[in-house]
Amino acid sequence: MISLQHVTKIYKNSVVALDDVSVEIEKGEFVFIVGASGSGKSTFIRLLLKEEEATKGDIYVAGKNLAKLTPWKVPYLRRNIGTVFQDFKLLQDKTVFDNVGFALEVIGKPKHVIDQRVPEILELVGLGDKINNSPDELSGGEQQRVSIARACVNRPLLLLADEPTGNLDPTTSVDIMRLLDRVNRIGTTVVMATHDQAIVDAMRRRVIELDAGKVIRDQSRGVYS
Amino acid sequence: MISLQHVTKIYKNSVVALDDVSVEIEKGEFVFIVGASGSGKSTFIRLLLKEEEATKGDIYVAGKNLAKLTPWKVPYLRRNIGTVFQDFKLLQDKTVFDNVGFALEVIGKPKHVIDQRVPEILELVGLGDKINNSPDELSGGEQQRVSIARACVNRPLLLLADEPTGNLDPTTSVDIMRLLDRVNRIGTTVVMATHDQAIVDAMRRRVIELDAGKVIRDQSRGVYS
Amino acid sequence: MFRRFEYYLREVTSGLRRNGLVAFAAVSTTFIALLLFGLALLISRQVNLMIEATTGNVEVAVYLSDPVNPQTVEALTQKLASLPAVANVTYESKAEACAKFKQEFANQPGLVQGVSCDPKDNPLPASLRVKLAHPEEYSQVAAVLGCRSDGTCAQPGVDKIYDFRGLLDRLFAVTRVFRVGVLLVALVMLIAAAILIANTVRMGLFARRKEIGIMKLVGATNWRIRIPFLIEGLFESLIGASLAVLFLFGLKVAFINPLYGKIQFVPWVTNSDVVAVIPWLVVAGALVALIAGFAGMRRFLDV
Amino acid sequence: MFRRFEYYLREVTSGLRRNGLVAFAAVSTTFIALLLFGLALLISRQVNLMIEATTGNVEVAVYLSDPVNPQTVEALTQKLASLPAVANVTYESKAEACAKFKQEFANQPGLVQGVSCDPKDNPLPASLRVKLAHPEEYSQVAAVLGCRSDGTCAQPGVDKIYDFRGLLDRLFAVTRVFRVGVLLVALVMLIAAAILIANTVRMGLFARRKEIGIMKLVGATNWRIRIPFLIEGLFESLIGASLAVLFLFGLKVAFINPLYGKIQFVPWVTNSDVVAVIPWLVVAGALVALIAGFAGMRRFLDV
Ligand SMILES: Nc1ncnc2c1ncn2[C@@H]1O[C@H](COP(=O)(O)OP(=O)(O)OP(=O)(O)O)[C@@H](O)[C@H]1O
Ligand SMILES: Nc1ncnc2c1ncn2[C@@H]1O[C@H](COP(=O)(O)OP(=O)(O)OP(=O)(O)O)[C@@H](O)[C@H]1O
Ligand SMILES: [Mg+2]
Ligand SMILES: [Mg+2]
Repeated sequence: MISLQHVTKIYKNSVVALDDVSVEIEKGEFVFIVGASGSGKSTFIRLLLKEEEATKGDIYVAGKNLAKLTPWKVPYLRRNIGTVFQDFKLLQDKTVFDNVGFALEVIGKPKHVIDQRVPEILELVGLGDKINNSPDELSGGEQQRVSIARACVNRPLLLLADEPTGNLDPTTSVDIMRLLDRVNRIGTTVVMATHDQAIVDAMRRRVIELDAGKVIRDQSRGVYS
Repeated sequence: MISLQHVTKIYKNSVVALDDVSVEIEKGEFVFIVGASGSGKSTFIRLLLKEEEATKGDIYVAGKNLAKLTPWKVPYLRRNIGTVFQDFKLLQDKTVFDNVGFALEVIGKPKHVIDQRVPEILELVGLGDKINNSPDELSGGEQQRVSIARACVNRPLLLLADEPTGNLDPTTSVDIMRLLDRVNRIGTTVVMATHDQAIVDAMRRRVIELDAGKVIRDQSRGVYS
Repeated sequence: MFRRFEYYLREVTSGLRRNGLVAFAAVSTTFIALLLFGLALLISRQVNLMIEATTGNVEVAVYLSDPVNPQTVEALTQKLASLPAVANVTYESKAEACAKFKQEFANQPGLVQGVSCDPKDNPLPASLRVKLAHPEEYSQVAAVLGCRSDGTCAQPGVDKIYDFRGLLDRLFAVTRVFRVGVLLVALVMLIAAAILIANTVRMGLFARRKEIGIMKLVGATNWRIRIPFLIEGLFESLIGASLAVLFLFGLKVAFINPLYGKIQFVPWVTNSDVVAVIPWLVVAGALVALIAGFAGMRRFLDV
Repeated sequence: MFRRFEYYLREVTSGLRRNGLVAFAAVSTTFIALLLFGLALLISRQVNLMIEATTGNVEVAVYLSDPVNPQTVEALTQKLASLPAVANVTYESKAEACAKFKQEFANQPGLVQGVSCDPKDNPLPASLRVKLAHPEEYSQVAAVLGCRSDGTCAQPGVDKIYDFRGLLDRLFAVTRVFRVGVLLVALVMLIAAAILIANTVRMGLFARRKEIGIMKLVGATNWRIRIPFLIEGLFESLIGASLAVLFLFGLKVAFINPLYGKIQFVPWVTNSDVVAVIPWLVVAGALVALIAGFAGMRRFLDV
């Protein structure tokens, strides 16, 4: 599903965010990316989405070499990837419904499918009563859950989640993790960056630990540290 | 220092975010506000800053009735309050240095004080090497630490922190909590909204728990739940 | 297909509703820019009408030597009438010339009394009055008659032609400046309108660059993002153009219509002149909005 | 005080640098808006110059009855010269009138021969040529001489006055339309300029509303936030105004200067006319930017 081969990412200001990272992730896996703040977790996720380009090395996602992907094919790649962004990235002038529905509209789903699936998934993340609010009327955790709903709604092949529980209390976090687990069980590959020790330790899935851009641990059924 | 008397906050879309909340916080206290996502923690903090107005009830901060504070006096209130925002609220077109320095500039500190104190506090939050970056070149956790540095740099009377560790790994979180503890020990009142069970349990300070806008627990030396 | 259309329509209307300030700026800027351009076009038309009215009256007088021979008159008339620059030629007999003179100088009784219209000693010459179709080419007349710069002519039967060259040179020099001047102003207006509209479109995109970035990250193709923005821009520019047209009509009714009655000897722009300006405004507005939207978006689509 | 100034300066320059697109839009919009306004002012000036040149030559001829009495001439001259509308009065004797007539009709030999300049039977009347200081008030002359609409006058010694009323009425009707027209265009331009500049300032503020909100939350006073924005707007509008002035000079040099030599009989706008326009542009630009900035910010300062 995902293959990184000697990937290095150096930002314009010469910060080395990832340093010779090689990782293979199989279809259907559930992987935690852990590490200190600034260790390169978000960069790892951004590279898979081709939001940023690798400075060196090759990245394959769903069999495609991202460096060779022509710009107009990028949207089609992204439609197979659901992403929870660390800063949510919600459209401020659309309602919660439209934000989530947009991910379906973009892949050309008919209106009746949208009208059915969107309230369903919002109910699942506990936002059944905020469907018509705009994002700036939501609490931080609620915005995060909208982001999660948008990432899951089109049942993507790959789910990238950047600290999906950073703004959530432990109880809600557990609910979200259940949701991700369920998504994973129906075949979706999940890559999740997190600092939440409790969650990582409870799930006991594969853990990749980054430190200053280097993979310092890659352990199946691992714990936070 | 802070006194809320039967405070109710109803947002325009008739969401009741706080419901008849009465709380007294003494000068020098360290208070955790905990509760599920959407329970009203951020609203509580926004009210203290007069970012939002209470719908009912009286709020006193540093002896001033916020409802009666004339608009042009609000900035002077805010200068005594350092705030860590859940969404960081950094000025995108200023460097990290200028973002933190702005809080000092605003209260009229001379340039040499700014040039001395800003690098000091940035070093303290572990961003000594990112002084001249712009916020969009920082990781989520790094942005959060800039927000913390800005809140602490002018040694305010009151520090409001809305999930200051939401984007931080446990190790960095502990460092930040040490910083907040130190700030508290030199006399600053600290009010911190958080979901981080580990931190609350470790610190053993006063805990106010909200549920659907109501105070359901107010415990000195409490735990998360 | 229909769903897609519905989607775009929804995007556009909600975009207009939610970005009130940006939409207002775009519409009002387009309105003003196109109004100014239209105003310049109409002023240009008005100046041309006035120039045509002025120069349209230009008449060359070919004085015939006494005695006047009807065959010569006939031959000369045909010769002159065949010139491309000439519209028509009329003959003014000695008697007519005298009558005109008396009328013209009626307020100088001494002068009138001193001139007798008796065919025997009528001092005024007969002449051919040549109306020009293309007044700028008045020199054709002098050339075909072999006239020299002092007004005397080689053509037999012709005494003199009225030395109008200086006058016409001056007239046409001025009218040319006017024509070029108003066209120049119209051009400046068009460029100004283009820059202004492009600016607003780009600022509108700038204010929504985050939105565009997010759409891309969610997997929207460039066209899916672009089309609603382009339609929105087109829509705003059409509203602006319509307002400009309405306003131009208003200005015309308010300021030109009262002149129809008061100053009749000057031709004024008519409703059909205003109508003729409409396609220019609409096309200019739409083109600029589309091009600016397209070009401006390139920057923000590179996510 | 100095620190504060330094702070503002830094805010302004960094604001300009970082908001390239917004700054560019503001400067170019101000430039265009003020250029158009300045252009309208200059065209208005040019039209007025031309009107003055045309109407400045207006002369009223008062024909005197034969025989001419020098005392009457003296008395009439003084009477006319004392009128406020009159610039000066010159006497044209019968002999001068005849000479002028012969010169004027030199190309109509028959006519010239028919008129004799011999003092005994010179048919042309003597006249007083009245130059007007205020051509619009030409009727004063007719009134003081008791002239009727047919041109005959009650004043002894005066035969007739030339019946120029129809002509002048038409002339002034047209010039008035022109004057009002160009002033109207200038006014439309001023309003358009104001709206355009205000739009850009407001869009610029809109693009930075988040920034303003954050500054307020950190404890900045309204003035601390406002002043850099206002100075920035002022600065941009001054750059725009300067560019507009430069461009106006350029247009004048490119299009008017070549005409100085070619078309000398028309007065053209001079450099000092362009200079006279500068304060209008600067003041209009600065005022609009300040007012729009101030008004626009109210919305975004209510955090
Ligand atoms: N501007 C707003 N307009 C309308 N409703 C709002 C607004 N801000 C917050 N709310 C609602 O008020 C309730 C409390 O929000 P608040 O942000 O205080 O929650 P919170 O405790 O901070 O949650 P979280 O832990 O997720 O940040 C939520 O239901 C939210 O949807
Ligand atoms: N756009 C950028 N330009 C320059 N440097 C960047 C950029 N984005 C991130 N960096 C730097 O790259 C490093 C890795 O950032 P990244 O966002 O991947 O960290 P992270 O592991 O997600 O951290 P966090 O847990 O705090 O979110 C950091 O030092 C950061 O400052
Ligand atoms: Mg991150
Ligand atoms: Mg919150």
